[in-house]
Amino acid sequence: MSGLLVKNFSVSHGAIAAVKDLSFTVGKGELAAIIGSNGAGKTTLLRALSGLIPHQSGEASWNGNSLLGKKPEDLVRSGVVHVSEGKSVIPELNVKENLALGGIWRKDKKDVALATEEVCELFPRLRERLLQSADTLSGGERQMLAIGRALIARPELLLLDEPSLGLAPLIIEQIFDAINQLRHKLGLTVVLVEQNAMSALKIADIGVIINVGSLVTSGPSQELLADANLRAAYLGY
Amino acid sequence: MRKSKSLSALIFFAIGLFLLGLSNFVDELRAYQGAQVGIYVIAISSIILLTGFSGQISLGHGALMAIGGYSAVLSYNHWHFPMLLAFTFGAAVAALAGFILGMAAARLSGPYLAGTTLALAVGLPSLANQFHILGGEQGLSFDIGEAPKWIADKTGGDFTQYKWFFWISVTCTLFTMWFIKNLLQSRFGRTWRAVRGNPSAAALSGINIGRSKVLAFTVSSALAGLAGALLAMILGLVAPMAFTLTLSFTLVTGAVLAGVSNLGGSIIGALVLVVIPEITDAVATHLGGSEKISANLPGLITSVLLILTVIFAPNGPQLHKRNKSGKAKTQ
Amino acid sequence: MLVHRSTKRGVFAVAVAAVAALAVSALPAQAFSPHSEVGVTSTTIKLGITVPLTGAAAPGYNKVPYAMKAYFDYVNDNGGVNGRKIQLVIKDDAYSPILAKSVTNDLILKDKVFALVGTLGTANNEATSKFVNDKGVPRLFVNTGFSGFANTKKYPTTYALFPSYYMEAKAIGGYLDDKFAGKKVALIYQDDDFGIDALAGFNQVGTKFVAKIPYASGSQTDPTVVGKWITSIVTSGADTVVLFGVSTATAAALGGAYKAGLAGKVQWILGSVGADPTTIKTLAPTALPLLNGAIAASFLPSANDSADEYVAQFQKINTQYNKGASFDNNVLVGMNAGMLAVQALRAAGTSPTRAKLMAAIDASGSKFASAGFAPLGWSKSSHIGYNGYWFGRIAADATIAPVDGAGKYVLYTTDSSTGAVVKSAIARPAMPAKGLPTN
Amino acid sequence: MLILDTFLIGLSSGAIYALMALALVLVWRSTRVVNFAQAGQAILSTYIGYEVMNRTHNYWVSVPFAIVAGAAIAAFVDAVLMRALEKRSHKGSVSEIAPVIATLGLLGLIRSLTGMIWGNAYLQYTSPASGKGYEISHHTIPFSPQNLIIVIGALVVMGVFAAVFKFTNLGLALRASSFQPEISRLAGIRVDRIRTIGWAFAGAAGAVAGALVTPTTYLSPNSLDLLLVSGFVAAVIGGLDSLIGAVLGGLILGVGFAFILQYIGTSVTFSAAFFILIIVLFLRPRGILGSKIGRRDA
Repeated sequence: MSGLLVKNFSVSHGAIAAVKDLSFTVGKGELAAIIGSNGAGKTTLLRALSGLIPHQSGEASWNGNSLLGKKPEDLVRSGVVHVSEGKSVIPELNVKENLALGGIWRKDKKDVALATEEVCELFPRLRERLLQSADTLSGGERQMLAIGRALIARPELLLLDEPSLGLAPLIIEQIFDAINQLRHKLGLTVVLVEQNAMSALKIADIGVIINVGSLVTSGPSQELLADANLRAAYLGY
Repeated sequence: MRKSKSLSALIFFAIGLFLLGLSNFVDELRAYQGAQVGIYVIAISSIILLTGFSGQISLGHGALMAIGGYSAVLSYNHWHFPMLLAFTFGAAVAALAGFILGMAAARLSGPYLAGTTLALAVGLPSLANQFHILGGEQGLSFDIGEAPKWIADKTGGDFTQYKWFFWISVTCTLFTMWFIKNLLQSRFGRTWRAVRGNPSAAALSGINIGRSKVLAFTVSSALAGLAGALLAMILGLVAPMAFTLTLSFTLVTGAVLAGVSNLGGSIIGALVLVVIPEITDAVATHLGGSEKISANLPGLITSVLLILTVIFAPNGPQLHKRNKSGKAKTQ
Repeated sequence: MLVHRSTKRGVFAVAVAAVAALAVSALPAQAFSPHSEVGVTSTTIKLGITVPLTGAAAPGYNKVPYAMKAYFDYVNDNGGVNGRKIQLVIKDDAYSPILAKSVTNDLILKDKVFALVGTLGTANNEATSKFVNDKGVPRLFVNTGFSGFANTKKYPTTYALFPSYYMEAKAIGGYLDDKFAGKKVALIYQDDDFGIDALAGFNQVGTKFVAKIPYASGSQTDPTVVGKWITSIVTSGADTVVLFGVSTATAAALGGAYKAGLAGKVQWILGSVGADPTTIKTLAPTALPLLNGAIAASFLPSANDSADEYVAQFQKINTQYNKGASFDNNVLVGMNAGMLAVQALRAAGTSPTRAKLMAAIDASGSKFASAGFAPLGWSKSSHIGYNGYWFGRIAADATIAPVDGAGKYVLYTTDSSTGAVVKSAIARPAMPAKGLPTN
Repeated sequence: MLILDTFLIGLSSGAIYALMALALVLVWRSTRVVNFAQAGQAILSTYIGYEVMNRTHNYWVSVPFAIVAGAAIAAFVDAVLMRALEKRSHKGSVSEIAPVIATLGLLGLIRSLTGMIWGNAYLQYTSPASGKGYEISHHTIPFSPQNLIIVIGALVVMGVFAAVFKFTNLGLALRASSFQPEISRLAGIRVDRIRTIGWAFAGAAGAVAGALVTPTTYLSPNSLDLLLVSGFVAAVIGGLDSLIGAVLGGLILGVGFAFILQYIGTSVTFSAAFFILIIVLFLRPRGILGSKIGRRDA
């Protein structure tokens, strides 16, 4: 099948099961929001999907190819790109170098240049700061840089871990706008892990709500937003 | 508690009597090697105390042994301290040096501490060339003389100096082990274990981590100093060449082979260090190997053992066992 | 409670391990053979030697024991000593007193040698003295010139062969007065009893130095240290430098001097310890231009003087029994000590004991044949061997010949106290036929 | 004049220390391990250079061999020993010091192995460059073509490293992996491989140091031991993280040693290394150019 399939997926942290028997699917070109409180296992899920940590049992595949047992650097080459939690940039390098990292493994240097240009169009602020050290960027700019770097790899499936973390509401809105734009423009499939349920579900096609590692419910995001019980229990408003 | 303390004291006493009695049945070379083993046991214990219980590393314990050795010899030769006092003085001066070093060490993490103590191991012994009283490269001679007549007469037979070395070494070793054992059961020992297990939790519960580390370094240095004084005794001299970088490395090797968290293992470590050259020497002689092979075989074997241990049993054989029971639960 | 249990187990573990440790140690090292003298059987006599085979001092000296062994093999092939073959156990001490102590333990307690012969190094021999004395092991012809070893009270079993460094310094001082009066002389010396002995000798004859440069044994391999020697020489304005160190120090100093452009500007006078030209040549090929013309003190004939009957015979033995070794002063020293040892063993009679061996040297040692030019002084009251030096000039091809011309040996003899330095002609016993002692 | 001479003596030893420090820093950056076997690896590569010279009778031919050997040895050490260590001993009371002990073991292993193969005797590995100091207006300075080669060699290595790090993708990957291994992996960099390449660079730098310094002394299984200490002190002075700092640290230490030796005495030199280290660690715990990552316990 095409798209992302996660089935009976479990990940453990030592003796503690962080993700338990989780199943959901994300169709190609869809944006899925994974919602849950702090410690719900969202980050662990993404880290296991991108190969950073081993999983315990279950399946996970992208377009019919298993994601499991592979290293993150290999998954990047097959179009699965993970932007990890907390402004995933390298502060010791400048903006240009951070962007260059995204395409460092790619043979098609022309397309890398093109992709870099596109990222600069999308986030003009990065273009202004190309030679500045990433250390000097604001939180929002760093998030843009992290997403920009991921885009240069020309991903098909983008795994975003809490892009809104620690950002001002105005900036969050900008970032989410950009994500929404991107997936329509590039036909990206996006898995967006968020605590900020409202903003995420607003742009998402489907929502997956998890609590202490287990699935609570999943479904079209509009439906989830409309469910008063869920809103009270998990969506926090 | 009180009961177990007196029991363990009794056990130590019994072992002591046994070992001293044993010395009547071995030849001089074995007595000398036995004395060597004792010294290694003390020195390795000092590393275990530091690394296994307090989590600090030292590649410079050879230098602390040198401090103990030189202090003991100077006090004995120049100020005519009695032997026991000279050894105590050696340990005390080394403890003082260890205290100062420990203050620096408590602020440094693994590799920095390793490198700093390494520089000490290389630098300190060569200072002997700077000060005339230290006798330069050829060192100072140290002759504690023969066993007192009342001891020699009681045991009968030929009471050689090497046998006397063995007696002193065994007594000091057992005393040291007994001291460490009690220390580890005391408040200090519990503190170290707490800090080792979980530094942040220990800090939260009000333990002064810095002070605990400095104390560990001080006690460890005192033991190293005693070992240095004993080494000077059996060598009959102190000289910079006695406290080479190789000695420091050897002690760390012994401690790792022993399993750094296991005090009893220091005896195994010490035995390995004394026995390996014996075995390789015999093997090399037997095979008629060249000078090149026989001179380097012990080093090769201990290095390989060290690497294998740190990869496959980094916490020593003892801790492994304890882990097993833990594992059984999860399986 | 948990603590309680684990400590109990700890005590037990300690107990078991301690017993095991000593049980292993308790295995006898070697069976005793109490009926004959240690190290002597009906067919063999076992001797031991400690020398630096590795480390900073090894180059050159590492040839000594193998040369000695070659000579013993030659004697063994020609009937041995009273029917007994000589075995030589060679131990490396890396020129470290500590290692010397431990390998000497092994030689005496494990290998159970009859006597030590040619053990090398001042500090090394000092470190082992106490034990060697306690065990009454004869220590023949130590390879050091430390004057202290002549003290028969302190070192009753030790026999010196080389003239002491004290004597050597006096002889060099006398030679300087004789041939280099008015020159500005600097001194480089090893900062231990070896050098201090020499300083005392120079003081005794009143030699004045414009610079005295001590170095710690071992530090000579550090180019920065050598750089400092050279700057000290240059700043002192010396035109003559006396070098009292081991071969590696000589090589380092000459190499450093070459680097500093001192070739032809300074006259080098090398003490006997570090004066073997072939060793220096291999150690510091670049030093060759400086070696050419250097003056060296020696008490044995020049190793390249094939006209000398001893040298010629030793060269023959070297070719036959010491495969691959180039014949140099170290080989000469080793074989010469070997020849003296054979004479001592012969003199000790058909059932030798340690006491008989020493008594024999006291009684007849002064008449033993050896390659040395100066007479041997062994007697009941003195364990001093040779007492004089001749001076040779090193040529471009690293050979050495007397300063006055080939074969013209002039000896500067002196004593261990305040006696004057005396010039004399050489005198020594003729070599026994084929170099096989018949005493 | 004496001051200038002393400075020159220090300059060439400083260049060697700098190379060694550079090697230690490269490994530290890529693996967070102080490689106490660095001097041992350099000895092994120098022996290989020595063998090549014995066969070709050409020092210049032997140096590249030594460098390649040094890089290969280092890569092997990382790929085999350090990987195994990482897999197996990440827990327990020794996890922090396990790499220190493993590299010490490796140092001992290499020393014994070289001793077995080549013996413990001193060998000559000679360079054709003259050891005779240059003459400037009738004063021979203690700086010879041999020293010049050392300084130039060190400069070339530093230049090559700087160019690689600054201007190539490999350099970018090396820097990224050493700063943030996880983010680098997510960007598609094969961090394990890059790390091994980092070790290889370090091995090459150590090999250059060995091949350049040995002609001025002798070659024996532990003739570079002291370089380990000097290299470490230099690296810490520079701030264990900084390549430029390593170079500066090496030069400061080399010149410092020369002055201490000239004006104080031979035997205090290495004690001085210890005191310099202590002072630096207390006054500037991050070294003169270290990054923000501290060296103290949390």
